[in-house]
Amino acid sequence: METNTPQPAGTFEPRMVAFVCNWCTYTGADLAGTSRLTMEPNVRIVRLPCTGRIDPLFILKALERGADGVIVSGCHPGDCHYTSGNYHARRRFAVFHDLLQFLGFEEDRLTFSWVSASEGMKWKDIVDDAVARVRALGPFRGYDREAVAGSELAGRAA
Amino acid sequence: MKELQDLARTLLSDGTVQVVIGWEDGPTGARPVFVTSPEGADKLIFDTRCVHNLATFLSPRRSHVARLGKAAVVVKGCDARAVAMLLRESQIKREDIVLIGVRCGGVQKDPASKEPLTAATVADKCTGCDVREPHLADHVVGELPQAPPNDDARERFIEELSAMPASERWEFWQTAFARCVRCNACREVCPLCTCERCIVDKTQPRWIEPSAHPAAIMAWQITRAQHHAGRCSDCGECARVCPAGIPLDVLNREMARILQIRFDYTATDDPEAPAPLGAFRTDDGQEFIR
Amino acid sequence: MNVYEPYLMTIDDVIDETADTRTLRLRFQDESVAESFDFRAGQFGEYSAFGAGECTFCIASPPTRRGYLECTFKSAGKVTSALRDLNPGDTVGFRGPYGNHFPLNEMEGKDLVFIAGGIGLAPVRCVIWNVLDQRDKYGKVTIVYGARSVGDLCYKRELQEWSERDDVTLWQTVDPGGETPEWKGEVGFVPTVLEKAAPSAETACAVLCGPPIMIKLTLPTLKKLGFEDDAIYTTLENRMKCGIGKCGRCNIGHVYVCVDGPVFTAAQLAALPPEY
Amino acid sequence: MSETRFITTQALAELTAELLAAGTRVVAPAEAADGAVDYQVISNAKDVVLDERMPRRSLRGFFQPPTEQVFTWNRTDSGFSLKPVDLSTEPWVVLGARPCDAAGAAAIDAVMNGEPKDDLWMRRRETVTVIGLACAAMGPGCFCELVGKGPADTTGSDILLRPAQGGYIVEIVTPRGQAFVEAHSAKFTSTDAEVQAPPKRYDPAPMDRIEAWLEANFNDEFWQELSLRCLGCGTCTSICPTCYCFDIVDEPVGTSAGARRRNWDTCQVGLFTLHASGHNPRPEQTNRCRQRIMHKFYIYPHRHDILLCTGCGRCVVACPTGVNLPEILTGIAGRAGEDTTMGGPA
Repeated sequence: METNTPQPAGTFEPRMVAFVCNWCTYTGADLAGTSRLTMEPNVRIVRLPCTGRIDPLFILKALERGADGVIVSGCHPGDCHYTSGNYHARRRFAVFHDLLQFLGFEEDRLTFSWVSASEGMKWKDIVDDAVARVRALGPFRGYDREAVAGSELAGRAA
Repeated sequence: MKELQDLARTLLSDGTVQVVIGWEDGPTGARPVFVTSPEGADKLIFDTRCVHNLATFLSPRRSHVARLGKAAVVVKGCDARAVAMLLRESQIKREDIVLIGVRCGGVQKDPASKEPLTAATVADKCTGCDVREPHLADHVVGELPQAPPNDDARERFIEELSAMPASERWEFWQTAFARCVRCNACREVCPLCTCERCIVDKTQPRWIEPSAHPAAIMAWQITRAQHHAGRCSDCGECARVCPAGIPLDVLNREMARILQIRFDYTATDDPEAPAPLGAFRTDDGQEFIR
Repeated sequence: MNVYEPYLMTIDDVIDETADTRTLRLRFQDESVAESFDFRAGQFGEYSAFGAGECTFCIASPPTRRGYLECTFKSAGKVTSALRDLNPGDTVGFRGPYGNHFPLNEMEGKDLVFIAGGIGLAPVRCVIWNVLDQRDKYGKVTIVYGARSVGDLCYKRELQEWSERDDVTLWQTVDPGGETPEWKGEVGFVPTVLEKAAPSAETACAVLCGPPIMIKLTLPTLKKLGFEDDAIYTTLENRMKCGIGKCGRCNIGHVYVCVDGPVFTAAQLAALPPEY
Repeated sequence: MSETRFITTQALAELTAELLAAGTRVVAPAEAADGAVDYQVISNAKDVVLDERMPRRSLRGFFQPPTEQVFTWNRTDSGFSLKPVDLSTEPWVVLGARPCDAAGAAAIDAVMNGEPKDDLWMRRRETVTVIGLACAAMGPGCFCELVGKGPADTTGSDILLRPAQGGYIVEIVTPRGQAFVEAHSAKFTSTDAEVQAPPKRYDPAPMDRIEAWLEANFNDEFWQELSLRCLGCGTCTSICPTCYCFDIVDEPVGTSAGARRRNWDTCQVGLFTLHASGHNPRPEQTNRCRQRIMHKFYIYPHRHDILLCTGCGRCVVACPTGVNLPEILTGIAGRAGEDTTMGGPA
């Protein structure tokens, strides 16, 4: 993901990243494509072997690098290709989700979902909905690095 | 106090241990002390100023302490939770340490405080204490004092924060984090930050940038809290050390609450207890997943 | 221009010395800097791989050859890996020259013994070429160079060139087990080969650079050959960030490697606390 | 220059307001969101806190921010470009600097102003007018007298305010201070008010003997004893008015742009000296504790003839395990064979 390129006012298009598991959601997204479903083009997919591989750091990094929203998706509980990866991931995401909530992070920027290989339609709905919600929120400015980097202790200590 | 000193003297003179890690009366209040000879045992104290979690000296990162030989450590009931976690994560072996438990009726916020223990001066971590009688210890000394005065200011603060609109909470934490200078003191004092190389020090790839700008500060603080989920013993040393006064213990406390609500887990001094994030139930809540 | 702002340089050439060691030949992008830039043998610089950071290496090319700089490095950390990923034509940064230098003026007229191990040849090579480019100013030149194996020898073409010169005595060695069937040089550790080479210590200076263990074991041999501690020069490295005595990390006792070094005599080293 | 004037509390507030109105950047102690006092950029003269509360952190961050940009770079199809940070700095004012903080910044000048000059540091030093505030009381950790300073020390201040009835006696210390007073002469009156003797706690420690002992005793067992309780958190260094060590890092944005930044660093963590090869010249906390003491009381005085400690006492208060510099200095003085009658806290 490249640097935050300025966009003309009033034409905000969210940049979104989706971290998806290889076995279910990626295949589901593929199905959505081959079924020629039309959906929002804002999402870039990063394919991982399993939701169990998705460290919350990935999500933080995506936001740091300029994403306005993130989707995390994998196999439905019980369907994990590695038996229990998504169960472990679910606990981790639950804690992460609640922590972000406590920090006041805008919840609509982060979407967790289970999408199976046959749920191309569900994937389209998840994407369209997630993009719509982030579009409504506007760009993610919480991490505006350049606004602060190089400035002095001054001004932010207040 | 005499009971503690006598025990330390015995352990040192019969060669059970080479060092007793306890508290002494320092120039600015109570502080950790390392007693290596029976004569030195007279220095040992325990009173309400002994807020420090001495389990942190057992961390394998502190090789200069390990060099002294086998250690006996004086622990309050709450400190034993950190020892239990070190045992649970195979950072130390039970037979390599002697635990001297002290019965505790609460400690001050400030180890230099000469005030009597009241709801205003008592450390946040003492509220609702259920380990005045330490478990896990090889020896337990002292009389069981009264329960500490309760001050639920921190709990109330967490409730207030939770009741705020998200944007105000975000504002609160952004303001607090804006003071962070990324000194990593919170990590260095933590008894459970045992990683040989911390994620923030890793450069290939660089997951968390080292600068003090919002992205990096948030990434660090979230990661720190996340890595301590189900591990933190709520000793509060991170918040006590923070040169910027960031209420890190509030974050840790909230994590504990999340673990309690979601997985019915509370910090424990049982070294055999399963780690909540190393386990799962097929019916774990997933209302946040679509 | 602030003191932490590097000159921009273009990579002109990339030479693989060994499997993990590489030399970059760099050219200043600003012509006027290229013309005015001057340094002394033994000085170092801070090399930038933009996006990864800065790294400290000696300048491995001699000041007698102008118009370019060379650095030789082993891929070990983030910056060296990033430098290794660059190609001819890419831009790197350079700050320098920093630090002190070998006292080549004082060495004039003397016999010179160069002893190096592994990548430790890089700073020594700078002095060697400086001396060879002004060959008539110096006495006998003896070079003892060792590496773990034949594959770990750096500057192989130059070793060949030195071995063919009449005015240089070159001893090459590899650690036992590191030789190949074609290997014609010595097999054994540097101190042993040095003893065998037995250069005269009379009106001679030694320049020594290599891994700490080699330095530790070679110093007694040099003494045995009659070299005084103040006739033995070596160059130290410590983690550095600024290179100009500000950032506070490279000191050994009150000595800052970046400004008081990197070149020290064995006598100076012996007076330092053991923290390097 | 020992000229004195008087400024009333009211006039000082007006002066501050005027400076702000003129767009001058003013840094002064003020309450942070959590109620503690920090040096901060002031937007309202009313926020200035000139009471006995010691600012939580030293002034260092205003001369060397925890993170500051050195340059940004950009790689495009047309080539590589590097944009250095703008070094121009408008004149600014620090109001109410503790003498230890003013002296701390001045101590660091010795290294930063040496060739080659560190312009990132010096540009802020060269443009600042420091209005010091003498301490009316000793804080819990204060030991400025022990290191040869004092609650009314003028080092590093251009003007020193000394609390008096109804306002402050103004001691003009430097030509810059003189110019400042002249530029705002209506606010200052002449005075013959008596200066109150500052509070006293310690006699000076024999710093020369301490320096000599440190030079000679690198391997003393003292260092092991000292370092045991140290957790290596480095809090002492991040609140210190004289610690200046820094790191330089690159932070890319994508693959074609990025920034180089200079960040605070601390000698108390292993990474500070760790080589890429894995070798670490200071592998244990013992080495790092020794480095801190050596740097402040031997290395820096040896190189620059200035102590790298002004006795602000923040480290004494902030250390989570009670590492205590006055105790260490007294201990070293004792070892140095000095018959010490330095006394303890009053």
